[in-house]
Amino acid sequence: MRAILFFAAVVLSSPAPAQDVTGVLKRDFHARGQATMDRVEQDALQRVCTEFADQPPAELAKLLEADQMKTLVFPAGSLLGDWKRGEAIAQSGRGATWLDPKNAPAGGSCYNCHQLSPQEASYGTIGPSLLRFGKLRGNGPEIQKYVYGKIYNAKAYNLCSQMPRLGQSGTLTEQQIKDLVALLLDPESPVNK
Amino acid sequence: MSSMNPLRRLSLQAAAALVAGLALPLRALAAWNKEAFQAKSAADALKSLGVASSAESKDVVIEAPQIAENGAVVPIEITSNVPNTKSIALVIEKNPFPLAAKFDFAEGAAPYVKVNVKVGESSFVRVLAEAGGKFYSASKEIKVTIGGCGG
Amino acid sequence: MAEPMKIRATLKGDLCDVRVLMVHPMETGLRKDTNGAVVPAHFIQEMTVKVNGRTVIEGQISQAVSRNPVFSFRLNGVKAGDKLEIAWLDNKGERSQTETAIA
Amino acid sequence: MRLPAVFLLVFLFAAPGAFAQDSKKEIEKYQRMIADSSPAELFELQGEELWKKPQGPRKVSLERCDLGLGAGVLKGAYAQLPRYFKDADRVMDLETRLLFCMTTLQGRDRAETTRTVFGTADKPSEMEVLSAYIAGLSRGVKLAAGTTQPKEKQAYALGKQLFFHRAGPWDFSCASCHGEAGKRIRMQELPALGKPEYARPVVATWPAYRVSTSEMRTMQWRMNDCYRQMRYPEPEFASDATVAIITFLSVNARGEPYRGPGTKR
Repeated sequence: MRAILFFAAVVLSSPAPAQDVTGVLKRDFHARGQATMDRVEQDALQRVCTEFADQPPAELAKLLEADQMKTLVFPAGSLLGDWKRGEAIAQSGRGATWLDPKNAPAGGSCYNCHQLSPQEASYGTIGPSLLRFGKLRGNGPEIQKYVYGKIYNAKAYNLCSQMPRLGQSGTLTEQQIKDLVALLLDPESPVNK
Repeated sequence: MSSMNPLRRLSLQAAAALVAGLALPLRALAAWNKEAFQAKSAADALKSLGVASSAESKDVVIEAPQIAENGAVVPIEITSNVPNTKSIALVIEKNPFPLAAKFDFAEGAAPYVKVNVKVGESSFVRVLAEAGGKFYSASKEIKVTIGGCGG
Repeated sequence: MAEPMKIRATLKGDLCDVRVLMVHPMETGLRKDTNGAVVPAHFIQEMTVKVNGRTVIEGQISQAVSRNPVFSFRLNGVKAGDKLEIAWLDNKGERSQTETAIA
Repeated sequence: MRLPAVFLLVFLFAAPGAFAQDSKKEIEKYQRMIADSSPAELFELQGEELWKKPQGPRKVSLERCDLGLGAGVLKGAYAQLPRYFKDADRVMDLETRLLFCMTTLQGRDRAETTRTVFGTADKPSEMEVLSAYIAGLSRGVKLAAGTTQPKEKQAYALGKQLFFHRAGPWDFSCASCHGEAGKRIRMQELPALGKPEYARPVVATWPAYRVSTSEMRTMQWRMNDCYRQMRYPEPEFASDATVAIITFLSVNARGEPYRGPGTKR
């Protein structure tokens, strides 16, 4: 454990073996709209996933996942929002780009990577199919908490997941995430029909 | 199906119009048929084109993708094998202005056209071929999917 | 208008496949520009195909035709050297015409 | 219309597996049909006109521009880009080189020549139409981006690093979407661009007429719009970073006969 951490510390503090990519991004990219230059600064998680090509040593991953877990903020009470609003959020791929107005609500881009409602035939496959998600797992408080947490910060569960940290990055609001939880877990949601 | 086929319903309306002496006057060829092109429903567009009734026909062939990755460009290839076809009209039922194109063919041209059109949302496209004063039709559904990252 | 039009005519026996490419925005009148202003409708309405001066196809089209329109037609009873002319007229009264010899 | 509505419902709830199979075939058909009736050639014609048009304070055309095979040699020139140019002492892709020729040969201002690099309906882009024309003159020529000069090696290495570099609010790298074969975004198949077999057909068909915007688009545009959707700040047009990724992709595609400009969704 200590050895791995030491190794990680060396990797992260030593100058990049080839070229300083963050430096290149700072030199060759410019802020536009809401996409400001602070976005090219890597946090520890991004550095580790880049350095280890998304396969960090298990001990290090566990440690950093625990850090990410600390970012989770769960609202009190039921986490089940409105699945109909959730469906619209899942459909929308807008938000957070340099063309999007800063205060306009973002979408979750969910269908870009996941199958959800069977009615939507145009779905991506980067993430697993979520068809019948709640039907297979129920919709009790534990699973609600898991789904909310996974959408809020997927990296708390799988450090180098390709899924964005949609809550932690400020992309989706608490209510929007609850609506997505309902899309996945509400028995009335088309996902579970 | 208990609901009446819209074309049959249309044919009744057109027949009534004929009886009332309201049939459209013959137009000079190729003057843009404003009334038909500005019609907001397929039925109104067909009425303006003077299509009183039409028969489904296997001789009218529509070649088009069933799924379009983008509605901005949907290629549609139309062939009429009905002898003496003199015109072909293309109607995209759910577009804001459903009539998309009408071509008149004289001797020297085959009743064939391929064209790229915009299909606003998943819709049936209908083709009407005119021959010997009658109309022959075919239709095909085109699903327009959401493509790309959508951002 | 100096916008190019490109005709490709392929002769097979006395049949000829004609493909024509046009430069035109084909604005629907429903689209909004980046400032939110509606872009006025601007689209080709009429087109003709002539062989040796005789009209063989007359087309009427709407704003549903895609931007930069591409059409394919089939002619019969033609031979190498026949003159093929294609012309269009849009809703603003702009015209374009081009001709080629069938080869 | 009642009948199709009912039909549609039945259709949508049918077995998803069968649907996926059929939709793949239908989408391939769509792609074939749009390629068959693409207006891409029109851009080649416009580009040729522009290439020969005298412009800028020196009132000269680009006909003396050296794209790597000698001044004014266009046949096969696109296929060997990006490559190192001694006169500029850097690796350049086609648009970077065009920009160089516009500013040096024609004496034009950099700001003016880069004002509209990505065209819209009312503002066409010189870069896009010129690229279509020049790329078209490499049809049939095998892709052969430079790999031997030290700066070419450096560009490839930087491009590779950028490809796998994760940053931004959504933690994306190029490889987040283009790292693994057989995946899709919505219905679009994602080529695993780090591997030659996937990079080859892609690089061989850019620049491309994109039906979604009905514009001719180039690789520089592709980099720009990918980074936008990755939620990054905007990459500078013709920067070392964009040229480096294009070099990485083009070197991965070496050997493939060029067959563009293509037509894409």
